[in-house]
Amino acid sequence: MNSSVIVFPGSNCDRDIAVALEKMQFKNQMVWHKETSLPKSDLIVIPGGFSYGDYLRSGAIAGKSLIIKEVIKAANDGCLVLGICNGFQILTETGLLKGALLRNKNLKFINKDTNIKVINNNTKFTNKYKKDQILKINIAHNEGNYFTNPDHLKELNDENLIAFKYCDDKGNLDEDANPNGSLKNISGIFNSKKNILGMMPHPERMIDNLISNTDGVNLFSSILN
Amino acid sequence: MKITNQIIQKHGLKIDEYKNIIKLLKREPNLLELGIFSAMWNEHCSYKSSRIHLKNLPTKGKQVIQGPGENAGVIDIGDNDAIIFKIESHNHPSYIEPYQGAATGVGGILRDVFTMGARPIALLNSIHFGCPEHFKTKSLLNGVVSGIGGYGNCIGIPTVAGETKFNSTYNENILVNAMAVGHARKDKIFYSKAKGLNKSVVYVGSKTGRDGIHGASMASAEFDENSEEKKPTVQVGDPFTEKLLMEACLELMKDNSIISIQDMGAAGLTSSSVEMASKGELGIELYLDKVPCREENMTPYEMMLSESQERMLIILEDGKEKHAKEIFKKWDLDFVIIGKTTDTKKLILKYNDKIEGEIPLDLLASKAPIYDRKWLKKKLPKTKINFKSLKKIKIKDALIKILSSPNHSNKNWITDQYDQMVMCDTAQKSGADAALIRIHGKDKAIAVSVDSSSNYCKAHPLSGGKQIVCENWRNLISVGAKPIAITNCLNFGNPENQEVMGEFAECLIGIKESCEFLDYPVVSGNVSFYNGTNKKNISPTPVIGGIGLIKKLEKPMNHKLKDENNHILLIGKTFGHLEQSVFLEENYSIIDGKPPEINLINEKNNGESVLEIIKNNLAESVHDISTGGLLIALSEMTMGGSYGVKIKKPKKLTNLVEYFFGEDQSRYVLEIKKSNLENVEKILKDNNIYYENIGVTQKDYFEIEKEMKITIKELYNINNQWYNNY
Amino acid sequence: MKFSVTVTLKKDVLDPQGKVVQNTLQNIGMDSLKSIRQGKYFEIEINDNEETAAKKKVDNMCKKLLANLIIEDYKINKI
Amino acid sequence: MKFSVTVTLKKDVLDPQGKVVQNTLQNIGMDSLKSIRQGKYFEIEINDNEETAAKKKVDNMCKKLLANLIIEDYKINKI
Ligand SMILES: Nc1ncnc2c1ncn2[C@@H]1O[C@H](COP(=O)(O)OP(=O)(O)O)[C@@H](O)[C@H]1O
Ligand SMILES: [Mg+2]
Repeated sequence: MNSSVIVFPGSNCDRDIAVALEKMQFKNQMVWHKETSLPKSDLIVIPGGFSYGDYLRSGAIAGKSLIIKEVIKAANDGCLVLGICNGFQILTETGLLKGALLRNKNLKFINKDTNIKVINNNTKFTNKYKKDQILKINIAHNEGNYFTNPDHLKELNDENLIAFKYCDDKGNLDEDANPNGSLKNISGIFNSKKNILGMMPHPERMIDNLISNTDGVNLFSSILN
Repeated sequence: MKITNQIIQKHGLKIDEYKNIIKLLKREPNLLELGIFSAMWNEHCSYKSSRIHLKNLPTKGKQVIQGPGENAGVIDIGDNDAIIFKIESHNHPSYIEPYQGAATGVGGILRDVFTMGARPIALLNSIHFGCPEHFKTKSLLNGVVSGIGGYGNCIGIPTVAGETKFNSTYNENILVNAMAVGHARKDKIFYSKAKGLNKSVVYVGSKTGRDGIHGASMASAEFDENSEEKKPTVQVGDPFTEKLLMEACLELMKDNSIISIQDMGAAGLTSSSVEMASKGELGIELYLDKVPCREENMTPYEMMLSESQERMLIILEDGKEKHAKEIFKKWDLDFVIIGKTTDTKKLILKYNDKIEGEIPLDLLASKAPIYDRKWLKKKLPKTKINFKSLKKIKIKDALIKILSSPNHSNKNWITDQYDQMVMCDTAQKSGADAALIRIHGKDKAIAVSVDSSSNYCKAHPLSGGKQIVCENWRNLISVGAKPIAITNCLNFGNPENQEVMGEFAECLIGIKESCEFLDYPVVSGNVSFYNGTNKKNISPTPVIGGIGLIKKLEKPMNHKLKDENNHILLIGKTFGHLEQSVFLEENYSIIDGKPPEINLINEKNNGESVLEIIKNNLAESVHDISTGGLLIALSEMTMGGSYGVKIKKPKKLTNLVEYFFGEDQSRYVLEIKKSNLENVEKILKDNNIYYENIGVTQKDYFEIEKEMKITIKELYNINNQWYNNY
Repeated sequence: MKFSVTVTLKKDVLDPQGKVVQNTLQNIGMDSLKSIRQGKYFEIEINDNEETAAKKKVDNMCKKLLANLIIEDYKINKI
Repeated sequence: MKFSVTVTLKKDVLDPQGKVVQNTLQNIGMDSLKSIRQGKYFEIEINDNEETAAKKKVDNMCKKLLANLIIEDYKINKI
């Protein structure tokens, strides 16, 4: 499978995701934000980091870059798009995903391993996971507090568009298990066609037991499936 | 314009020094030249008070590629891999504006490392605050921690270790030391020494503003009556631009375009241009009208002294200008040729073709003043603490008191604010004795740790200096790494005070002794004097940052207990040294007596034996014993996991407190499986190591037989309260 | 021509920062504080002498970049 | 009584954010933009009917918390 990783000035998880994709046997290419066309790809990844320093609002400025027009086109044509962390923020700023990511409720950057629960495992991105499976995945962000309006929240629920929710190690979805204040503990969502996934946790950090664990592997193998 | 005594003083120069400038220059300097002298002759750039002491440090070794004198130290870790690292202070700026001060501290040390061709792979910090009750402490702590995180997280380099301490000695002068560690190819290291005539001198990075021109800029405002008031401004960091600058430099470093490169740190354009040219025994000519400026009407004086961040100076090979410019353009950074190398051995500054300043370079470098300041020796304190007069305290109560104290509380509140995992090579995060960073794409790893102990150093600087190197060494050993070399940040008071100068001189003797004995050379460092006021100087605080190597990382070693029914071995002799201990400080507010002694022979033997045990895969967990003594070390091994310990009461020592809280040095605690015990004991006996088998691991409880029992969960909670309630 | 723009979070969007500021102010003794809302402020200078046209441009900037209309409202004033 | 407070960076202080925003606006075709400065905005309601007293309280809040006087300036307006 061919993948492309979009690199913005200030992206800093671009190498990490590239390593993960290559380890999972994707044929990956890095795409600089000033490019005006995308290489042929089955998967486009918008990586984590601080594109444009997170200035103004995280993701806002990257959302105006040249290459984003191409990403939008490809997404509308059904290409798989994965936005991780800052990538998720960028996807909401472009409108490819609805809602917004506000500052963490404790107003601090948070880096830690958190538990998330697989809510919908019947998608291109999650089919290798079991439903309700609990994964331990690292988060690292300042603005991961997902917010959306009641209509969209209803749509998310009705159409099963929630990918992951923060939970505790037993799978409880309560406020204590919510690191950043996200609405309904949401940590990742799909668009209505389920070809776009935005998530705050970093699956690319969880592919190697020496460093962490391998809970992120199945996200990539689902895509390959 | 007349240079008055007042102007001289505002530039931080002594009248004698000014007279010396006139003698060397054979004329009076103009204001621009005076500013340049003041920048190059100040303590920070010239090391005038410290140099004669620093030169005694051991700086060579089998694995040392570059010792002190460059932007950072370089060591060889085999297979064409080099590690480049350095620590630096940003104490004063952080006290004035904690967020920006700490952030720009991180930015500055990162540039020192990537200037030499390394991709930074880890950040560490050593931060010292006044006592928690002091009205400034809370906001300083908040600002510093978010500043460190703000910069490191944004640029995408993991912050993996550090130390955080509270002590009233820092009430008016906090310490913020940042350390950066980078990885480079051994055959691709870049130095600052200029070579060749007529080479382009290129300015890259951010534009120059009036940041950090400090007192000097106020002085300048007075000379020019028409100029509007120029307030001294704090430097503001821009990690986003630094990230671009780093990527652009690393990209340009891939081929052979660069002759030499130097970041603009303290004294900005002045020190970078002077250092490059004087190291190369060349001259340098700068066209200041070409310098990219952020503000209107900036004067040559301001351009030369500005400390705007995220800037570099590069000397390029002939014909590489276009290629280099394209790279910087890609990253949206300024790239301007602002000068050339010459054979004049002078710094010549032109503005619109007019010479504004002209100084022979040796006057700024080799002829800068060096002082052999008077210093006082400190006797080993003789005070005997009368233990009998102290109120009795239960072991358990003392343990709880220490674990819940600000200095010994869990630091998750801090470390959760740092991205520790970005780059995906952090095999061991904060919370262990040392962090482990895998070399990208390989199976080796380095261990990193920073340490200090100001109470020991205050009580007896020589012992304290010795101790702190050993403690750092021990922390690397504890994670199974072979210690290779250190960097050091020497935070002291006013060097014109003989007592302070004595603390400095003796700490360095101590550091030297340990480094020599342990074959643990110093490859880079930084001196920060004038911490505190002349009447109240801070306690001497040398901070040691060490790097160790693990050739093949199979399973990260740490201090968390792994299973039940394993043996607990205490390595090293326990005498029960309580003077200067955390036990006395936290329970009785006594900070008195002499620090524990170091026996370097034992230190080395114990450490090497522990390393042998780890290398042979015979230990489940390892922890060194540092402040707080045995009981604190044991409790740290249990907290956050599921296994506790059951410790036998010692027979020999009558005083339990001394046994459990004494801070005797060179000791470790090891968790050993029953099946490995014999092999471990053989290693220890063969190496003549003193050890005791003090108990076993068990589920859930932390227990000293017939003395105390507490659940490890409770211990954990006790240890995790302070920051969250602060 | 100069304009000021203020961008504030919509009423129904949780504003933890505003709450923290409010609590802190009350903690340090500012008890007469009734409420505080926080937002961003921009001062924008436009090369255009015609007010309606200029204002329209500023409005466009807000819509396109300065405000995220899902969570924020904005106000423009000539200054 | 209601006040608005704007807090902006001092003139000589580096404003990395402003630079990026300005470039972006120009890149997306807002070429009549001459300059943009950015800051923080607060809307503060005070339980006090006497303007000078109330304003003094707001001023106090700015000094104590809302503005960092080392790098920022602030302005208070009654609204
Ligand atoms: N400011 C900080 N930044 C990162 N890590 C920190 C900081 N302060 C403390 N730590 C981490 O907390 C742990 C405990 O610190 P410390 O008690 O100084 O350890 P040790 O006694 O082994 O040197 C270490 O792993 C250290 O790296
Ligand atoms: Mg330790």
